Amino acid sequence: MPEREITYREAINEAFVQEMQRDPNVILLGEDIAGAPGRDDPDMLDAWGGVFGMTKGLVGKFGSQRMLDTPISESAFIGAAVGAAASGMRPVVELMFVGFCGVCLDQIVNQGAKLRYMFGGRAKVPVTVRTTIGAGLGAAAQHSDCLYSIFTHYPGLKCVLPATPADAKGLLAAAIRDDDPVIYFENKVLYETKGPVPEGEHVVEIGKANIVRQGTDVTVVALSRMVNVALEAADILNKEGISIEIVDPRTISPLDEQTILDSVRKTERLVVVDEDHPRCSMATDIIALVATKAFEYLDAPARMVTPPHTPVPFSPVLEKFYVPDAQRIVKAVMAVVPQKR
Amino acid sequence: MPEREITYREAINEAFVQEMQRDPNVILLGEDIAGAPGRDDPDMLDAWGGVFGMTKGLVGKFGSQRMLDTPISESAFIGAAVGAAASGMRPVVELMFVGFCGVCLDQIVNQGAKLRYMFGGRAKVPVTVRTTIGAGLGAAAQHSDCLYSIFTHYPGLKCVLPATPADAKGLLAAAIRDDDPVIYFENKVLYETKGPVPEGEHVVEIGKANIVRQGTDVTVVALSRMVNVALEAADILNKEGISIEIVDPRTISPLDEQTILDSVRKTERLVVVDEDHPRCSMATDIIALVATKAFEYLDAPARMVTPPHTPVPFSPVLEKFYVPDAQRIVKAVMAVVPQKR
Amino acid sequence: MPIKKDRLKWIYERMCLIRKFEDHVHDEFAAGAIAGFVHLYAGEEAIAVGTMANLRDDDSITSTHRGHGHCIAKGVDINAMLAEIYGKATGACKGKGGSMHIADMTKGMLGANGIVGAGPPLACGAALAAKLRGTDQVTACFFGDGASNQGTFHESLNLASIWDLPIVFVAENNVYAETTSTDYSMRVPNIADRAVAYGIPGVVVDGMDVFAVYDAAAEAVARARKGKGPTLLEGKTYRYYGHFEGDTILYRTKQEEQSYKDRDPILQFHKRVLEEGLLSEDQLAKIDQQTDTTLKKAKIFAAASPFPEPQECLEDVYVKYP
Amino acid sequence: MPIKKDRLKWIYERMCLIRKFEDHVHDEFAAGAIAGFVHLYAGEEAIAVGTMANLRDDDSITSTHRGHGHCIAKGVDINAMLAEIYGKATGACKGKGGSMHIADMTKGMLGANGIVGAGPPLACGAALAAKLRGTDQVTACFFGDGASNQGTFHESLNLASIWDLPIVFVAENNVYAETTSTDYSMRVPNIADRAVAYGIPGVVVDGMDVFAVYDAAAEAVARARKGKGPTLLEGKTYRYYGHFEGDTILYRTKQEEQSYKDRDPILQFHKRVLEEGLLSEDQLAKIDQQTDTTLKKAKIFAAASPFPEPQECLEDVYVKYP
Ligand SMILES: Cc1ncc(C[n+]2csc(CCOP(=O)(O)OP(=O)(O)O)c2C)c(N)n1
Ligand SMILES: Cc1ncc(C[n+]2csc(CCOP(=O)(O)OP(=O)(O)O)c2C)c(N)n1
Ligand SMILES: [Mg+2]
Ligand SMILES: [Mg+2]
Repeated sequence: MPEREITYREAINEAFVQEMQRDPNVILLGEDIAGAPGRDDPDMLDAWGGVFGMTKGLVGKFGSQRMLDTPISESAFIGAAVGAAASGMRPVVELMFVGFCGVCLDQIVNQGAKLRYMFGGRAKVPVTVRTTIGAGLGAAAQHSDCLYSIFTHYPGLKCVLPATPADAKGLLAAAIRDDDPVIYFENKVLYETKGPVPEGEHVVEIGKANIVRQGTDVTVVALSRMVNVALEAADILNKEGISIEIVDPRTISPLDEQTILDSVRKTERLVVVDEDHPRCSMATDIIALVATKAFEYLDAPARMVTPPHTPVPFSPVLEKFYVPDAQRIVKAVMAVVPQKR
Repeated sequence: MPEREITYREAINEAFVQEMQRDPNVILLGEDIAGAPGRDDPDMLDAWGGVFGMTKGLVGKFGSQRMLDTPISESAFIGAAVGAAASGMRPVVELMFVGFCGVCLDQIVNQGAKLRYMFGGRAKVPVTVRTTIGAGLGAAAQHSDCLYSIFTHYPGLKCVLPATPADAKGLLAAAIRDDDPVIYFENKVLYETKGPVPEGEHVVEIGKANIVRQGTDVTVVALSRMVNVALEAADILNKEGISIEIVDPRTISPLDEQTILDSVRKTERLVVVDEDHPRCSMATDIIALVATKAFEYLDAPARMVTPPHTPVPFSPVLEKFYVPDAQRIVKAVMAVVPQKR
Repeated sequence: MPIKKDRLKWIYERMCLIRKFEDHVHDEFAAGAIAGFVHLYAGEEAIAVGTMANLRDDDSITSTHRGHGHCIAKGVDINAMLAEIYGKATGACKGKGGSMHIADMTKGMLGANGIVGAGPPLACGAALAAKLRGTDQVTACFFGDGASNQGTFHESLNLASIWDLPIVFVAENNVYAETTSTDYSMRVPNIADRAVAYGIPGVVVDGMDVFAVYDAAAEAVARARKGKGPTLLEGKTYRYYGHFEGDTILYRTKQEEQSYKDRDPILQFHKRVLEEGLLSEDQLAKIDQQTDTTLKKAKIFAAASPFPEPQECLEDVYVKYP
Repeated sequence: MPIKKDRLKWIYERMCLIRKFEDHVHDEFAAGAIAGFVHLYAGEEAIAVGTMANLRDDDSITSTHRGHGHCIAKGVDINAMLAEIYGKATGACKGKGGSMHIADMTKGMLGANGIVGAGPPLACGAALAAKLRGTDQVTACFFGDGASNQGTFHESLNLASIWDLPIVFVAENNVYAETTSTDYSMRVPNIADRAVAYGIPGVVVDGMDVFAVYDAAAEAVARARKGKGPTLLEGKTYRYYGHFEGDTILYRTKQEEQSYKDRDPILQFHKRVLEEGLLSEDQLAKIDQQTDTTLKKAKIFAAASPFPEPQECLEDVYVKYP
């Protein structure tokens, strides 16, 4: 039986339904995650289901007690999620766009991430922070960041980046069940992409990379939406007789170092494709991993394919220039690929 | 005439005096940067001069109008500094400890750093944000971070990390005069260290690394206080006949890539010593720089000497384990140094 | 004090221009000609215009994601605004900012802003600069009902209060923050009731009545200009369109919408100036025509403008970077 | 309602214990035996103890950088507290937290906190958990006058208000935030005046009088327990030592200090219970002795405890990480 296909958005929604059914301690908090909070009219309640409709329908199934619309006060309600997690709940809180982290970072990184350590392991904080990332919608500099590198920088957090509908479902389930704080990064450009997703319980282990495509010539580590762009590039390169191995880490904290290192040991070449800002980023992190732990295998300079060191511009023309595309990956791969003849 | 020696703290204070005399638009804002604000009694005013006494005496010289003590509301007063900078002032605002960035990051990174770009270059934001970093004082997880890697990640900011009293003075002057937002990271363990500092105007160009010690066998890039630790290691290694070249980038955004690459081209070995958290950090950034741009010269795996991926622990015993020391640098260097015989 | 005739004309002109501009952008978005997140100001014109009618060119404002109205009222060139919204090189921000970030420092317009609640701290800074320099410039800080629950609101009002900063905090209470009504998000009837927490005046006005806004703003601006500190001024208003373009608006009723449209700020103004003989039909009709022309020119300008060169992406991050 | 005799004894015992603990830590810091940033609670005992006298063991609290008093009043083991402050392996946090992060989840003590204003959001979470589970647990959230200018104060009071969360927000107004007096940092005489902005009760009490605190807290806790929502309770108090250990305290006068010491909460209590015949000299003396003994034991425990193994640094970051 071929697996049914659903969208990334539907996969997220399905994970919520299943996890909320499974565990009454799972609650959701965020701005307009249901919509029209406090209204008696059932047609109005659930007016949005989140700004991109990811949580649509949940309030009808689980009620307003478990679908808590919040005022615009991210520090308070994300901090409340952390406090509730430390008090035995399993909250999933939405930060609408990752660029808004500047108004609430403290509650995530100084409270959520550090409580357990500061308390000598005598607390746990099973909170999931969902947020949206990525350029491509003309949303300009404050609504298009990725910034997962920053969260990865902080010890105490786990960071997951689903690139496919199946991983969107499986990693969300894993994040919710995890006893540590997990930041779950949804790429807003992926919401409408479709793919096969198991119907029943589906959990993707945190810390396990996925070899999206096997290959022999160059290891291409691609993150989030860049996995799809790398697949495009792979097809183009295939025609040139170049075979790339695409590794999707899926979780970046913890990082599945072994899978990346094994791949590089095989291909002896590394290109990292990352939509986040280039400095002190996952791109540099992965390259440093290889340069310190598999240096002897590396047979050409590593390459980063990232946006330039600029904020995200608005104009479609500029944004297109900004976001890495298949051509740039092709170029980077061609530059390091062993000459075949 | 031998240059007089003053402390890092005194050097900072001196830069303030000179820059405030030079330009009436320079104002300082922060919590208790004078102390006892609003008091008539002149003995009380200036009760602290900043939590570590860095700005002591300035209110007596320049008055309360230019030394603005603030309530505890970092978003408001750092945002006010950004707004004043965009309106023609040249504010220097203090974030008492970098770990507090979580309560005000938005005003720094989404406003300060991005205004110019979002406005198509039709604004400038000459604000300096001073903050303190580093472990070693038993200040535990929320008061001992470095986090400069996070600020480096954001396009639109410049980041400077003085390691010596002379650079403390010269980089502060440069930061204040710079037309872009600059984050100035003071290492609180360095305040009492002494060194020669020019008495008159002294400006250290932003974006220029310093070769602290010439060497031939291994390039050791060390940041902030780690420069001193690297010097200790250099002395130990010298006795073993190993010569390291210590490069202090001083400014990490922009990074003086040339100086680092030139050094590695010479030594063919790289160790980076960084007190910040290890993931997506300056350590990975510098290694990625070399692995992408001077790979052919690198003759051994690059090495990172950093704290472990944990928050900063309180207990002196644990904190000592946490912070990189000379022995760890020696070990890293020994592991990559070419066998001499 | 009665408003001078020229000011009245200006008020009508600006309100019409905002309305027409927003209606046009709405249509263009529906037609797929505009990308991104676009929040329209139609319905709220009286607040921006009534406030700005009391400001000078050298006064400053901070704005929100819903910033077109503030821009137009503060005198930002609408050609450059419209071009910006299309992402053209001739835009107010060379196409880099888009609808959510239109700014014009030369007009004291410190930018629309995509972060809810980000404006008040910046406004404190602009006001502080004026105060320290001893000018009598005033800053008006616009923000929504939703923003008044954000921490920056509290911090900034407190800072402005203790430093007697020359600011008018203008709360645009349009009943909703996205889908969330003020009934749910706060337990006090008025945002202005929060002024008590800072020991400053809090004033509520009908934000659909530009005369009421004008009068209250006049007092608040005068107070600020005299160095007597900030005021929190709340206008009760409504946005006619959805939260952003594309919003299905399932969270409010048609009756509620109509009840505000019945008190439309432009119609109200029109009616009153005629009734009181302040302006004539002819004068109003002429302004109507002029604003049509202005908008038409802006459309032509924006359409004819080129997109930026892709490499423009790399410019304007820093004043100087190696 | 008169306080039961056992409760009175407990109150006296806890206040004495806090005072003696803090005096001891002060001496130890001066002697160089303790590292880091240490903020002492001496002088403010009535607030922690008067509030906690109304809480149950399964109620929660959030605290501040000045947390020793809250810990002791909530029943955290003082052996583990003192060991923690020295960084010993037997500390409440195995030496990882130190003075600024002492916690004990089993006692509902959600941690001292190094970030000013970080407690209120966490308190909302603890209270939300109780509310959603339908228990009648209450959360007390302690914070200082300085913290009440932080954005999280505003956001959290608003959230607690609209959700009717079972919280008592306890403002410890000790006149100063570091060197900055409330005269400068706010334009309202009382923090409790800010309750108006959230439509919740605001109450001011003499924070040097444990009876006054007890009564006000009793009412606020009862209200919260009944599901009637939060209260903002402000106690006017004073810290006897500097902001942190090492502070030269140049920002206040000896007279001011003395004026508070004249109303010392422990002496006041002592005097009143004797005058009103609530407790006897003997009873008080016995408690005095007991607390001396308790502290002495803690000193011995802490001194005898080992430091953690250095590699302990690597543990307790995650529940599970590869
Ligand atoms: C910090 C932050 N949180 C959330 C958002 C998403 N958002 C954009 S506009 C908006 C509603 C704002 O409501 P209000 O302040 O009332 O302004 P209005 O849209 O009604 O003009 C929200 C939640 C944001 N942009 N920034
Ligand atoms: C966000 C943040 N800003 C600044 C500080 C530095 N700081 C520590 S305690 C303190 C004063 C706090 O004053 P208050 O809230 O009145 O508490 P008190 O010390 O008087 O008990 C400050 C400014 C901090 N720890 N966190
Ligand atoms: Mg609104
Ligand atoms: Mg205080």
